[in-house]
Amino acid sequence: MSSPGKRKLNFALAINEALTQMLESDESVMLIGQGVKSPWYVGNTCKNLIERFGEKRVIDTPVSENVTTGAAVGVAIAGMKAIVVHPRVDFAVYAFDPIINQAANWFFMSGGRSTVPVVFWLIVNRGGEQAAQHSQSFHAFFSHVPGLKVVAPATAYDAKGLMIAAINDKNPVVFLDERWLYGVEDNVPEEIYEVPIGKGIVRREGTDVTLISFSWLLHQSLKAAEQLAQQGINAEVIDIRSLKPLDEELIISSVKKTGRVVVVDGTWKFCGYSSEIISLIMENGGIDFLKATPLRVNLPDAPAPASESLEKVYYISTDTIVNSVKSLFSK
Amino acid sequence: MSSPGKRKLNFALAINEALTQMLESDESVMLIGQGVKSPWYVGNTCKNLIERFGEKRVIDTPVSENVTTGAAVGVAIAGMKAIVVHPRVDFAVYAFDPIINQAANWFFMSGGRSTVPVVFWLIVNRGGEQAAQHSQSFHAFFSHVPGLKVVAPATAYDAKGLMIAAINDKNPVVFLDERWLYGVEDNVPEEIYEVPIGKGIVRREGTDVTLISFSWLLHQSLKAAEQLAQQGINAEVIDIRSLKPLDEELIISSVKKTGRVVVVDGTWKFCGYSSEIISLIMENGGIDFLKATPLRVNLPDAPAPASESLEKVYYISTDTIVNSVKSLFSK
Amino acid sequence: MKYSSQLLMKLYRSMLRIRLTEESLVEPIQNRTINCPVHLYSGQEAVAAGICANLSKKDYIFGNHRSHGHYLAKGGDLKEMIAEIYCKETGCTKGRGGSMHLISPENGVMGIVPIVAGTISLATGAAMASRTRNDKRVSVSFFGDGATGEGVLYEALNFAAIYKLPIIFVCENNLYSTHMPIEDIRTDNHIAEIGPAFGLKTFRCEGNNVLKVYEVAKKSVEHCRGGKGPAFIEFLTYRLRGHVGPDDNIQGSHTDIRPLSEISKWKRKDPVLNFESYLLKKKILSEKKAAAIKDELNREIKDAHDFALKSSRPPADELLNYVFAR
Amino acid sequence: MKYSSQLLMKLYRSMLRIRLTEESLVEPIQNRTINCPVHLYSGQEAVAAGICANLSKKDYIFGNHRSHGHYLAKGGDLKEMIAEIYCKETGCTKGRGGSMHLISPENGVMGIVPIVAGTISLATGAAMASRTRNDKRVSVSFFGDGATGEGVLYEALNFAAIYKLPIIFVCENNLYSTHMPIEDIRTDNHIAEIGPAFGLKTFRCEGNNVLKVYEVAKKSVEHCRGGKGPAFIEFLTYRLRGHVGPDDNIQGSHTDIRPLSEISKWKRKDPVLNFESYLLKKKILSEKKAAAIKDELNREIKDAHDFALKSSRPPADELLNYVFAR
Ligand SMILES: Cc1ncc(C[n+]2csc(CCOP(=O)(O)OP(=O)(O)O)c2C)c(N)n1
Ligand SMILES: Cc1ncc(C[n+]2csc(CCOP(=O)(O)OP(=O)(O)O)c2C)c(N)n1
Ligand SMILES: [Mg+2]
Ligand SMILES: [Mg+2]
Repeated sequence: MSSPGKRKLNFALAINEALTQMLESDESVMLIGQGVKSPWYVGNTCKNLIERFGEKRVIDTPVSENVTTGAAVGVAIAGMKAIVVHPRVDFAVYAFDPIINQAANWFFMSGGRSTVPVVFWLIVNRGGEQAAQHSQSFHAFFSHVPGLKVVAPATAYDAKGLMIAAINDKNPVVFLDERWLYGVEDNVPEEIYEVPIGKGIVRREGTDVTLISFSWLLHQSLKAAEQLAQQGINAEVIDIRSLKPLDEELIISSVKKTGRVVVVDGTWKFCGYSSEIISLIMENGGIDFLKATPLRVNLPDAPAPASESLEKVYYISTDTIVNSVKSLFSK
Repeated sequence: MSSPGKRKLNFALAINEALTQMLESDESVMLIGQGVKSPWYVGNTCKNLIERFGEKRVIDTPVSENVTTGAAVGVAIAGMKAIVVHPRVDFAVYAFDPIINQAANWFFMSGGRSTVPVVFWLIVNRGGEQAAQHSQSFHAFFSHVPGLKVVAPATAYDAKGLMIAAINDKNPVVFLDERWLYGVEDNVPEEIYEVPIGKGIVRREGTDVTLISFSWLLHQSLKAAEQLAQQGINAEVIDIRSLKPLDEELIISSVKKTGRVVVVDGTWKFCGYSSEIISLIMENGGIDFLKATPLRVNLPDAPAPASESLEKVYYISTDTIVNSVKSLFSK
Repeated sequence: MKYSSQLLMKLYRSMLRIRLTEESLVEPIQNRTINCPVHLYSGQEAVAAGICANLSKKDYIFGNHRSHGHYLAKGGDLKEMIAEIYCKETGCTKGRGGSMHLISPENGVMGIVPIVAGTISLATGAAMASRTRNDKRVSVSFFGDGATGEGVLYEALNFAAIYKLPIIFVCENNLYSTHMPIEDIRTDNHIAEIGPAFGLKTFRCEGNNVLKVYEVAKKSVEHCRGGKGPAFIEFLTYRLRGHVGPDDNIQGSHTDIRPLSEISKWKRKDPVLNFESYLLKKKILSEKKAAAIKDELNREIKDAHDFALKSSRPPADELLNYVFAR
Repeated sequence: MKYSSQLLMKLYRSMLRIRLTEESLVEPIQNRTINCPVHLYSGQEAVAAGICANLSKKDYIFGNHRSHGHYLAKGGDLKEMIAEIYCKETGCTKGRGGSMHLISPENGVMGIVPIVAGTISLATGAAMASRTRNDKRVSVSFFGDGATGEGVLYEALNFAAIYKLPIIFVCENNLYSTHMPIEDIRTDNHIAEIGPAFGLKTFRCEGNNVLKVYEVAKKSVEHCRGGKGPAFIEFLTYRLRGHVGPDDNIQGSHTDIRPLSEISKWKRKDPVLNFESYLLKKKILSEKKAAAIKDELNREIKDAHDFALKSSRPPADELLNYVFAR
């Protein structure tokens, strides 16, 4: 056994551990979704759960995203804690009624009399020539809708801690991860712990520019920061990780310090998540403390293509981030 | 008969005229949706259509938003032009698969070989104590998704012209209107005409601040501008009307001129439509030409309440707009 | 089946209370004291009363836009409902919801909201929680014929059947979905046929006869409670009022939908009046007793209106109170 | 029914061409020359061939993630399909879609995309357009047993029935939906029961016997073309390969799903081999002729691979070409 705090675990197994420990320690927890008993469908995030906790608490489902999701909401309304997983967020589009119309509004519509402790765990795919209907991400929309919390971990530590926090939260939480993250490995404590929803984190301190990112692109942003350091630009890198509620203070104070900001957001640009960050900075006096135009790095305004030659230019590379930052210093 | 250009018509009847003339002049046009034959369900926008064009071209439907919308998309794929109406945009949440996964991606996914000339006509309700599930607006989300065009007229003239442009467009167009607009009356030419998608319009010229708005709140913004004028503030008011593609130039050049901007957006703030406008201005050199913090006026980050006492503070009033603008001049 | 007069009187009272409540709303709607959209349950009382008489407080129900009857029959507080219809802070959803949003978790009224078919999956989930906890609760999902247009219903039927969930799907077929007569939205009027196609215990039943409703409900509840899986019931009934508000949607009027002859025919099948006659004939009820009960109920209802009228609307500064639970 | 040998040979060729094409993909998938997800149709050829033999070029079909067979049987260009599977610019969706996104509007292949059940409503709409134009086209919606979990299917069945749309809903029940055997996703394996519940002309048919498929397809097409409304057909079949790629999903392997005995049983029902034997026995086909046809098809297929391999991928600067049509 590794000593506490020193054990390495990958992202997928960190989720698996969060689920295992929560199912183990709290008998009101249930997991529902397509593929939870499949040998390949949700990576190894659900390994051994059905064997261990039985078919009444861990439920693989037909291809019925709408009722599956609504049932998870109903499980929560009935006093249990539900996690519902969709192996691709695109499939959850069928289930936007229970997510948007029902769960998000529920506590408010009931005058505060009924809570919905449900986790909508939606997995984002990118690449693999899977094309437009298997590569979308709706972070901005989920964040837009009042009543939903939204988290997007980038590390194995946060994957476990945010999943546990999401399960324990009384509100519906959208947990967005990406398959590209499943191999990311870092220190993950063996015990149950929460990463607080609503708190971002500075992943790298710097003085010249703030890179704001989340999920897979955090790692690209960190790499970009290393490259930039070699070119004399000392970048601070923030991992938002809680998309809503957002840790506004962390962002504002960093950008106040550096005076420059690039938001690195792996989703579409127009009305996207990064535009909220820019607007927030401006509303908080950006006009006084910004030394350069605040920039957004996003996907192009297009559906995801299949062919690798197009995927290569569609997805965001470290180079794009580096060049974007450098453009702030060139004039 | 009134002389051309001088005839007054209200917003609802302007839509009715657009539909009538397009059904009349182009036999490939079809209208599908809940309530098109109801005496009350979609206001009088669909008056006499079924009587005039028959049950094969104007189709009232069961409460089946998903297949109704998908069928409209299929009608378009099969070479006709479809309009599908949902009397409340909230109901269309059941139909996000055909709108988001299918129609928006279709032309791209088909390598440009198949077009989807469909209009998603989604009516926004506000007020009337109808509460959270009957008062949502998803302008930002529709605008976020690549492949969709989005329009939101504020005048009867634009309602007719944009509906016609939307019907003639080869791409899926989301046409968002609001019941509060249905009584708005202005000059509407009797002939068929298009308001180009992608073009905004200056509704009031001014020098001190730019108010950017669309749909119902355009009228509140214009009222606010009048009040501001009496207090010595000369506001320019822009009607975006085409939310996507957005007339970026119009916005940038106005804000460059006035140096101040308030975006008046009747939807939720966080990751909302207004944040795109702010970000766009910043990316286009706002840091150099803005004289004051750019502001957003939005709905509070909450579901819509029922009780009138809460509706009154939930929806945006002229006063809120006026105060917001004045705050830019007070320091 | 033999019924105790206690049960018969309970059913009568339950139906009558709903009817008198619904009709008490007509005037305040017409004079605009009530402004939120109200969908009256008058004419369908036998369904709510007959089903809920078979449920315990712990059992769950979920409803839709037309659910005053379900709420009341299941034990929801009358005052809180009326206050909610007036959109007052003392309402059961604190004025946040209005008539289409009722709740009373203590009494198993778990959720009533207006997206058509929106609560069907939630009810299915509640039944799934019961199965996991093995708590012997039964869930009931109330919905209309209109909701059979929504695909989620079929997903739910299949889902419930696979996992043998203790849920009863209650379809109140009142022949209309807003302005659409059932013939326009289905090829036939035999909704119940969908039950067996998914493997559910299925019934089709007169919905205006409370005893028939009661019997079929009893069988269904026993089936569910016994772990034998879900049930589907189609009740044939009629709303005596039109779709929304007191307007009758009579052909020729502004809301030109229903033939007068059809309305008249169904008035003769009025579930409350007919059951009253039956009880009078059977001497289980006397005219005097009936009048006394009505008086009592009317007083209770008037009190509820008074309570609602005296209550204040939610304070403006509490707008953001219930966005997130803490 | 009497069949001309011309028709029999057409069916044989059509099936064989699909099979040989599918199996030609195994190697390039395994050696990673092909990287997009590929769902092989091997084993289900009789359905595509038997249905499409009853359709004209003008008729419409819509498919799903497993639609190579539908595309080919309906007349889609082989080269363009193979190039698409390699994600090349010369592919039928110009490398934007890959294997799960095929189209050939000139041949009535109107849309094949991978959201389960996603094209069912589109096919319904295409049939609605035909009804409005009175153009006598028939639309076919191909989908799997897995798609019966999606509510939109039932909305579409009802919709098509109400308006009497000329559409055939073809459910290829191959007993699995990804890793889920049909018993886990329905209470029984009688999908066809849903047809009559919505008023559709309904058939349940062996899916591995191309002549039976042909007959039932013929009846259905005549029904639709005659304006009598939609039809629903459940075909019982089996995919000889596993869910995605050439992997067989045999129990005990990494993708531990299907019993070997079941796979063996269905191999004995191979629609292509069995029909070949039948033709040989009937002397409609000789061994020599069969070998010649296979040679010819294999050459065509090899050419298609060569074409695809020689083709280039879409140029990076054309990424934004097809966001909006002009
Ligand atoms: C998803 C959705 N679509 C449309 C509506 C508008 N609407 C409200 S009630 C109703 C008809 C309901 O008919 P039915 O289910 O038969 O119930 P009834 O009113 O007859 O009790 C409709 C279409 C809605 N509330 N939700
Ligand atoms: C909405 C949606 N949910 C889930 C998936 C993932 N998925 C792809 S194919 C498939 C199963 C399809 O099974 P079936 O319809 O029987 O077709 P088969 O693969 O057997 O041909 C699933 C669940 C998807 N593509 N779309
Ligand atoms: Mg009804
Ligand atoms: Mg299958």
